[in-house]
Amino acid sequence: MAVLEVEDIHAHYGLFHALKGVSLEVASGDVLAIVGANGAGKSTLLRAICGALPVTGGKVAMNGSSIQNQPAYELNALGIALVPEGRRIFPSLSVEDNLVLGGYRGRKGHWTLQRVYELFPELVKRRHNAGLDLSGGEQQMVAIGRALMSNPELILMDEISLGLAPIVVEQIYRAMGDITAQGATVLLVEQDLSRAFTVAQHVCFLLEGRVSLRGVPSALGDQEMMTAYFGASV
Amino acid sequence: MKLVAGTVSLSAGSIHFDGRKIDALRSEDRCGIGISRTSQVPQPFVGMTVWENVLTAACHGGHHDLAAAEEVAYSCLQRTGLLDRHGQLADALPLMGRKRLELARALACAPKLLLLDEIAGGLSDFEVKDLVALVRDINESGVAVVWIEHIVHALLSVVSRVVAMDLGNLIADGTPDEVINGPAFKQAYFGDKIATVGMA
Amino acid sequence: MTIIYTIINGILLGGLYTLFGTGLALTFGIMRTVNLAHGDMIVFGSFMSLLITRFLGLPPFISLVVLIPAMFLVGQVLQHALLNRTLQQGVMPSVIMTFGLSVILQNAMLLSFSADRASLPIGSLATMSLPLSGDFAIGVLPLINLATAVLVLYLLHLFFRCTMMGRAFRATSDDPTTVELMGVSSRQMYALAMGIAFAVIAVSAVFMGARTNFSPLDGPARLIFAFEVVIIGGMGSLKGVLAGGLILGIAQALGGAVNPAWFQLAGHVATLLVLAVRPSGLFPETIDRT
Amino acid sequence: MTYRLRSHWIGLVLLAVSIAFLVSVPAWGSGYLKRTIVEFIYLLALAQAWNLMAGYGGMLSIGQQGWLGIGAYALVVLAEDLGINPFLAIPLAGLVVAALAWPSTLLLFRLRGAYFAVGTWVLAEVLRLAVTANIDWLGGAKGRSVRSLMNYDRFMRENLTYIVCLLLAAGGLAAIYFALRSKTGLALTAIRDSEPGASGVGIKVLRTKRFVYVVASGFTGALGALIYANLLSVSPDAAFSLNWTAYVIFIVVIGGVGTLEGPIIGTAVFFLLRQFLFGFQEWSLIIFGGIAVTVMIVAPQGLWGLVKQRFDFELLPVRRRLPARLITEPSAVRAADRLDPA
Repeated sequence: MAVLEVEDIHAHYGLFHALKGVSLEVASGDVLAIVGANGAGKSTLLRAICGALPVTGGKVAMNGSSIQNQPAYELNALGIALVPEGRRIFPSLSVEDNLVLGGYRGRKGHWTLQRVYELFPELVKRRHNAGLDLSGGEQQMVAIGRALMSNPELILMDEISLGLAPIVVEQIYRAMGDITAQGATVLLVEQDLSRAFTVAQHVCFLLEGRVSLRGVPSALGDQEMMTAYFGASV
Repeated sequence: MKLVAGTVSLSAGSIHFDGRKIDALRSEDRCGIGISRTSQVPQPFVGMTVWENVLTAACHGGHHDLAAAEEVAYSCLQRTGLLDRHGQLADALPLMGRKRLELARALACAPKLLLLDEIAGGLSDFEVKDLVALVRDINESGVAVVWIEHIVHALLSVVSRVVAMDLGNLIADGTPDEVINGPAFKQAYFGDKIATVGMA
Repeated sequence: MTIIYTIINGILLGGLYTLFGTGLALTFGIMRTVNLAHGDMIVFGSFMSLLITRFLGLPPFISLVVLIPAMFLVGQVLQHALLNRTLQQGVMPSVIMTFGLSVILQNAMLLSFSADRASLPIGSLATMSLPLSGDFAIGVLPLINLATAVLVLYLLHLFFRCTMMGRAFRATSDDPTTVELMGVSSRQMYALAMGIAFAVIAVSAVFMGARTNFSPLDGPARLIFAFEVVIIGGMGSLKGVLAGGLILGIAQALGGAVNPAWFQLAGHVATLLVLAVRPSGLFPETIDRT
Repeated sequence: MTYRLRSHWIGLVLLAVSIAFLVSVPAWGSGYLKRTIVEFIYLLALAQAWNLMAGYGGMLSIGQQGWLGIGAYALVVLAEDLGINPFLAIPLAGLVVAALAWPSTLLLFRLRGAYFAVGTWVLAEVLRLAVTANIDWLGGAKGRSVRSLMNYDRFMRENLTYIVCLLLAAGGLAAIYFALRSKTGLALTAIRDSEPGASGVGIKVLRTKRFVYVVASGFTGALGALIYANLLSVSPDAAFSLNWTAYVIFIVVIGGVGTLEGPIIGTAVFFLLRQFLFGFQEWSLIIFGGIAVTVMIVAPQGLWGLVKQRFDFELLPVRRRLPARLITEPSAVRAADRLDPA
């Protein structure tokens, strides 16, 4: 059954029509990768789903009930968490405070501070450091851990490998297995196609605010993907 | 890019323009010596008309008195195809109009070097084609152009030299053909986001 | 010796200014706005305490039991009903709105209480003192005031460090958009912050009313003192507030000792000096996002 | 287009009629009428000065009463102690204030937004205290009177004050109008709309803002001198009163921030309300404060902003338009432009 249904949604940044009728469905426990060039609307899509950006048309439903244009802080309580682009760690909070704050709404579930530290053992010795002093990889771990602390049913991850050393990316993607094993559904925005394909059951290409291609990664052809990614053939 | 225009200051190294060291100049002064920039998110003066926007740039960036600035502003509007909209408030322009306005304003500053930051982002194919023709025209009139863009097909038709960047490092430099077919580019493009492309 | 006594008096005066500055630092630290009616709210608090004392027969310090929750509510309502509505439009609306409130409040108090000076009846506490040496004694009330100021700052510090809501406040101050992704409504945080600031105003109002007399026209001067405390201490920094309050108190006491007419001027000069030498104050804490 | 042409004509006709009326007043008007007009005009001029600084330059000062007071005291010093003709001393007082305002920006411009606002207030307090507390020569808290003006007979004095007021306000308003139509005006409007954008097209943002602050403060100072020449005596509490700035802010906010027409409407509304509430100063301030708060929530662009939004109507055009001499070959351009789908 579909955890998330998105039906023909539109969104604007000021005058810029960023999403022009995107529809998709994600089944429970699935990992869906959303790929596309910069400016294609991937981050916008995630922000529209989690309530950080108002939807100007269409419908978003979680577990069958419609949720569009509810504020982000209410959707967090319903079980949607976003790992935002650029990580957005709170610089004046310590690592531990950042993580604890993720559980502000007190949703119960598998994830506790203890389990997040088990998932990312690197963070333990950094727990009292300010968010400002972390490396990019550590920040990304905090951002993911912070989202997990709300025990989300649906977790949206925006560009989690961006700007990180390959070895750190490797480590973060390994954690993905543990995350889905706990039953969370994942929507993943990723520029790195090959990386996305290793974890995703489904993939969805966005081009200039519309879905240009979708399917199971292994079934898609190279040329088809190039066109879906760049638009007119290169 | 923002380093060159002076909105972000650099932490090491130096920037030279026309043989002059310009690291310490402020944004407004860099404009004065011939570097203009269009920003990724257009920043029109929303309470002014299109005409006033460009006129302001011609006065201050181009160092003209009002009468001369009017001539300059007129030709910039004409070149960017905004003449019909001269009396409209900039706030009322659609995205393509705003991008054109950014371009017109930058041109009115009489630049020797024009920096275009993702100017094609968010435009339709048709609009991009229009814009490409415009940029080519500007380049042919003797203005050096540095164009950062993710919409690669928009670029390839205009540029003479491509510099691809991956997270602050230069990964390829050459003619469009060389770069696009090189292994570094393909790998980087599917591994990452930023490609800077320029022409000289 | 006189100079030491003067400095001690300045420090004790600084206790009151620290309380004035705390509310302002709180709102600036979290919302980046300045409530221009801050001073008038302090005077308003003093008058409310006077009314409670008069009609319920409670001693002024007991009136805080009613006054603190009442002011907390007023602050919340103010933020919710007025200031939250103009968050996206830059500083102008909040400056003009709170300026308008300041004028309204000042004149409403003039109408209700006349321009005569009033003071809170605190009985013998006003004159109690601890003799320090022959001819010099420390007032008990100023001492309690200073201790209260330190206590308030310490409690706020604990609240911000150790509670879930405190974390949410700090995170809202860092990044009001991202904090919503954690299930925190930043508008609600703003309203709460204003409520807490007003609760502190209630405390400072009673101390002000007990230590000096007050009139409806005193608001602007109180705002300016509070503002100077925040400028000296570092904008929005709680740590800096104590330092700012003490420095302002000492500067005024020293200026007043030289020439009674220089009392306030010396404080202003100290502030302008800090501004000239260290524009971000002595303990800059918040990251300037502009 | 027709709207605009017509509205310009309406503006010009209104302007001509008002000038004719105002110039003729000394010949027939009563002292009361002259005093009322003087008051109307100086409030309007104060409002325009604040509007130029806050509405266009984005500098929200709530300490202009400081410069107003300094202007008034400068008049006393110039006219009484240095023996300069008091009517000549009025514009000179403005220059004195401008000369003092310039160095103050070195400190004030370190503060932004709301903190700038309170900073200007502190500065005004410092100026007030400096004048009252320390210098007996200025009369301390009691202030001083402008004796040299009492040498004129009453009728003569009223007329001279009236004429100086008219000249000063007309000169100041014309200067603001032409400044807004000049290169500087374009720069200022651009800064109002987007500071980064303005610096991107080569506008010297800091220099322009400083210039505007100094000019607006100097003008406020000259008006302060005028106001107290009219009242014949200066006292620090009145001259440095926050109410001056409060009135000015309410006028501008009610009429519309950042327009030339707004303050005119604002002053008219303010005057009417004040006549209506005459003798109830506290109530009138409460009502003005309430109106300002309401305007900020309901219609932040003010009364004139509402009119302009609906009718695209300007009485005093500061907009620059494409000059007719340049519209030569429209057909070719239009054809090219039709390709633009936007």
